[in-house]
Amino acid sequence: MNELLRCQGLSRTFGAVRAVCDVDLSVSAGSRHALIGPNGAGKTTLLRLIGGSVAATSGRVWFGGADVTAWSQPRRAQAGVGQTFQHSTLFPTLSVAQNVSLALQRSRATPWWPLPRKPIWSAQADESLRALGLAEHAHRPVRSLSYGECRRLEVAVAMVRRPSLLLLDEPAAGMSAAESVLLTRTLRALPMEVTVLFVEHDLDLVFDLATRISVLHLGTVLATGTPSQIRENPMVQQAYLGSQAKEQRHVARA
Amino acid sequence: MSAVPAGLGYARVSLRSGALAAAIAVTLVAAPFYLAPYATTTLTRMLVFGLFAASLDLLVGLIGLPSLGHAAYLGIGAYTAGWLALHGLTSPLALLLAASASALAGLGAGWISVRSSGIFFLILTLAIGEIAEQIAQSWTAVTGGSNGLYGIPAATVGPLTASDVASLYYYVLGGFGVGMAMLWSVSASPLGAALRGIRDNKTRMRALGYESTRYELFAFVLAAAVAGFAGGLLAAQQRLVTPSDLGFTTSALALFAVVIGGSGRLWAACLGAALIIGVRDVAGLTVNGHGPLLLGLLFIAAVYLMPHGIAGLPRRRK
Amino acid sequence: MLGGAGVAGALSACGNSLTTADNSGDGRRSIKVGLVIPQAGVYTALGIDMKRGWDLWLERHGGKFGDYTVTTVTADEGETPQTGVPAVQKLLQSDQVDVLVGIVSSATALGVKDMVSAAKKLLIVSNAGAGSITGPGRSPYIWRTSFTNAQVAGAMGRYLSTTDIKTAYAIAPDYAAGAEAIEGFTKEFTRGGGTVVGQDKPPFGKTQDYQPYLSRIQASRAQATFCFFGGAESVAFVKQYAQFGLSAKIPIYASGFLTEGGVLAAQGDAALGVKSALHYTSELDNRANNEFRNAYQARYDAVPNCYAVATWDAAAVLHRALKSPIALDGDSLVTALSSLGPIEDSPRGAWSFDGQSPQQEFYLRTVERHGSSLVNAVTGQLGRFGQST
Amino acid sequence: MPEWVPVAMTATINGLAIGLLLFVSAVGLTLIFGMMDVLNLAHGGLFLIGAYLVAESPTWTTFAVGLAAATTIGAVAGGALSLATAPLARRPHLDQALLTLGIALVIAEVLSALYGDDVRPANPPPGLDGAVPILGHQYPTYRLAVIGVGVVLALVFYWMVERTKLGALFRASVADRDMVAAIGIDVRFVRVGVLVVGSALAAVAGFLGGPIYNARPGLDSTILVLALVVVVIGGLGSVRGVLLASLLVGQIESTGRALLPSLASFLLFGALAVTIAVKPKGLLR
Repeated sequence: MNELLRCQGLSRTFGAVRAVCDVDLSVSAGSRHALIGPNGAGKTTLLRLIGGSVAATSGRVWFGGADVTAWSQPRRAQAGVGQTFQHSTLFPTLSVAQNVSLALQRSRATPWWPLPRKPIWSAQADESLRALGLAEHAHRPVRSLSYGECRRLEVAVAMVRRPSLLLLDEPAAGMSAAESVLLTRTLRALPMEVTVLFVEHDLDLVFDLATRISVLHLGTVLATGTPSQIRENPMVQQAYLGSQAKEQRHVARA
Repeated sequence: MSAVPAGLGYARVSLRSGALAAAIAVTLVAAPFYLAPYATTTLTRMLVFGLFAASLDLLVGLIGLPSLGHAAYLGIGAYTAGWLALHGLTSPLALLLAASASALAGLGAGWISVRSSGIFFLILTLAIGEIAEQIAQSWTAVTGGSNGLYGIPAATVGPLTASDVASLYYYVLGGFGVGMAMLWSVSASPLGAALRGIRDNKTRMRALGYESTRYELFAFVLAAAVAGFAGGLLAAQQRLVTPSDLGFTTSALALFAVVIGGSGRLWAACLGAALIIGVRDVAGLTVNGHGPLLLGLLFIAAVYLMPHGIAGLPRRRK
Repeated sequence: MLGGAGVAGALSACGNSLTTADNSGDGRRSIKVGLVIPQAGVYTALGIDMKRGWDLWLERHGGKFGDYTVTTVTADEGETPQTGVPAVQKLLQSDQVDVLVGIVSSATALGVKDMVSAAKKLLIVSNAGAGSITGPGRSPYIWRTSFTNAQVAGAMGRYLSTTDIKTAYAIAPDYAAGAEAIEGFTKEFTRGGGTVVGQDKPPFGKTQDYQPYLSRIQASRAQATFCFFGGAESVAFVKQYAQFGLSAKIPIYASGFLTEGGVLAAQGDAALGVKSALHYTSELDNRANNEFRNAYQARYDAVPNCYAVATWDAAAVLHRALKSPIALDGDSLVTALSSLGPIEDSPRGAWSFDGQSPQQEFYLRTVERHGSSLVNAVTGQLGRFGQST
Repeated sequence: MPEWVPVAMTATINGLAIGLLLFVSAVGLTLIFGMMDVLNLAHGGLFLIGAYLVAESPTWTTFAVGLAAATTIGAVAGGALSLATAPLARRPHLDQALLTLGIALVIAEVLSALYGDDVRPANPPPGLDGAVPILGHQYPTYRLAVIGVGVVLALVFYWMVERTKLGALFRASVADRDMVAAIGIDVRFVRVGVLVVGSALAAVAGFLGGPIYNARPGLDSTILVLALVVVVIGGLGSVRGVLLASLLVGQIESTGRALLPSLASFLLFGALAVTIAVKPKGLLR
């Protein structure tokens, strides 16, 4: 099994708070790897440590065989780490297509070109929009989209450059059931070259999509395994899937 | 490459704004034919200062970095062009060298300053500007110290000399056109789009792989280069360069020209600059030293009456 | 502003003027003078003095230079050439004046050189002191009725070297005029056998507190301090010099601007005993000055100073140049000025043009209390100095 | 004893006096910025008002009356400023800067109309107008008094901001204004209070600085730039930072100039550039 991402002893403290503490994590290429855990378990921080928007206090991150601990976020992005954020960060005044194009533009040899030129577009961009049901909305300014549409566009933008690792932070949060299904279908349809590491509270979606699951609790990894292993792990059940789980599902579905 | 979808196009130039631009261009080109000499001279000064303010708007409007030391690059360009002219180079090549010198200085200063933001950027650029002014004061051998470079020969284009009011106006107008075209190009380019993205949401742009600091630095250098270009025009227009050209007052007036104009619109920055020069050099000269009071009242009125600058006025009327 | 001179005016060189001709058709002649003085910024006080000198001369002479009725157009020079150059430009191009008078900032005076030359108009500088304004490379159209920075400082240097004082500390603001003053002083002082044991150039316009320099002066064990300051800096320097107890130990010998004009009252008793060299003081006892001082005091309730005198004299030399009707272009006026000879009736005493700048007597002045006010009493004559000495 | 020792010694003491005066001038600016993101460019104008209120030869009575007047005028001006800037709360910083710069230009013009364009000298009150010897160099008593007053004011402020309920409210507002508003505290009250206190302090600083600097046109912008430098070096909204930065700038302007006179013009802004290049959010942030 080919390892794409590996975290070793990864920690991050904010003042006195230890958000992520000595995490070891291995993500194999082509997997659909879910990070679950109660609120405040450090899932988002771990994603950011991997994406590079937050620097590690200690520990190392390897990506595709290279030690990327010291790499900046843009450098990791260029190396093939795509990501979405918990809160939408799309550009509200730009159209759907322009938001996508801005992501595509970075793949050009001269993204900094200081003279006007034809905007970039690609078949992949069409495909991403179509897959997420956004093709007919391409011309609409983002501020006119519904919340769910924005969430889908987030994923579309992250996918458009075919990253080798896609980091998704609660991609289905706030989506309707139908949208959530569409998202699951899209993610499942991704080729195996795209590895997905995602944080999600909707456990139905997690067990539906994930090939592997890590459970975080208080900043540490409690367990990692296949969905069935996790389902049966007594420690996990106690810490997370027990009474809390129903509550969590409720919240996620609300 | 597949077909570009609707909604990806550039902002198309509407017929109305196209006609307006053409009308303005004609008005500007014809100016010496209907303006008195001093009015033409003032308009010449407005063009130089307008281009300078517009170059600052590249920083303020496009990447949200308010510089209070932008006059340093105007001044470096002006000193470069002035020095070259005094040593025999009066052709437009001097403008390019002026822009290059400012770009080089901008590279150094930008490298230090784009890592900060907000008021820290404001005051850091102020400090760098003050240091530049101090160097201009002290490096007498090159800059002429506090008396500056004077007796600068008129600019030449081939056999033509920009020495009288009208020919100087056309020389500056030509440079203004070139400079504004450069700024507009940057604004409408992929770089411009990336810079606006960085201004609005740095985290997202970094996640997309844009090294935000490098882009900001690039914009800083470009803004410095255009300011240096404007400085070259300033040297040709004033035939004199002194430390006050790169001093705090010049920087502050340009910044407030951008604010009064309405940041993010290049043409609005030019209008803001024209308004300030008009108040200072036309009205201010004849009110027995109450020019600063006029400027103060202008600033106060602008804040309350034009919340989105001059650029916001047409919007409000609708 | 619109319309104005129209196409012809704009497209021709800016020397265009319709008033240069001898407008004698109806027997009435007139001359339009552009007065360029600072009305805003740190030099405003000087601007007021200069305007008073100008206005007073005209008032006392029926508003006429010879047969020419004078119209004065004032423009604000501001603090820097950024405002000064447009002011001159406006007077030349928009007001189409025949003659320019004034200018405090040397940078402005130097900066308008080409403009004035191209317009072939006479400019009489009535303050700015940079040597190069009337030195080598000068414009034939730019004359001066005030002083040069080195001239004033040199007068003090030469005098000091004739006294018992053999060591001095020189201090002046870090800008061109300050450098010229220190250079002028050092040249004359060392030529007479003195030694400048140390010098400082505090940042110009950015120094409020002179304590660091005062300590250095004291530590240098110099016998005297030479300084060149004006305006607010002269007040701060003199007051702090006294506050830090230096005035009792190391006497000040200065370029006269230190205690000239409004700053002297502001310095108060701290200035007592300060010695300075200048080409004028209100205390000069000659007929011209007595008349001038009385008229000035009556009119403005203030003591006149060298800034007012220089602009008064600018009017006086124009009056002499226009004694007999001539054309008002720069060349004719320059020819007339060249043959003026000594100006005998100036409040500063007799002076003449050495080249295009005054050769004049310098006075040693000591600050004394006369009644309720402080004055620069005349305590010596330092001889005549010209542009180049 | 080598000659530079007393030079450096007196310069150091003097730097302390200048630094503490600067602290009183700048602390209001940092409070105002930290509290409500208003870049108050009229701050220098308030300082100048204070400086003009010192009589040329004050008695202790006129000195006290002047000080009270400076405090009152500063406080009233602060209230007026809070009214003037209130409509701009949601607008960009630069709009507030433009407005307060306009106000600063108007204040300067009014002062020049009232007091003329000459320097207006101011002297210390009786008893403080002498000098005391320090290592063979005379040092003005008044400046020593300024050190004392500065220390007291610094301590009072430190106590107010770090130890009182009002201070806690202020610090919370600096950290997260919306949160403070959300928990039901009327931010407007804090806002007006900070502007009133900050502006009154500026006028008081001008009053205290009057006998050192003398009132004159242009002093407002000189002090404003110095105060901005101090505020930025210190890190916005931090009283401790401003104190540290004031003392540092005082030493740069005094000891720095005494020991490196040929670099005097570059010292202040060089130090600022280095500080921000190394610590982009100020010394204590």
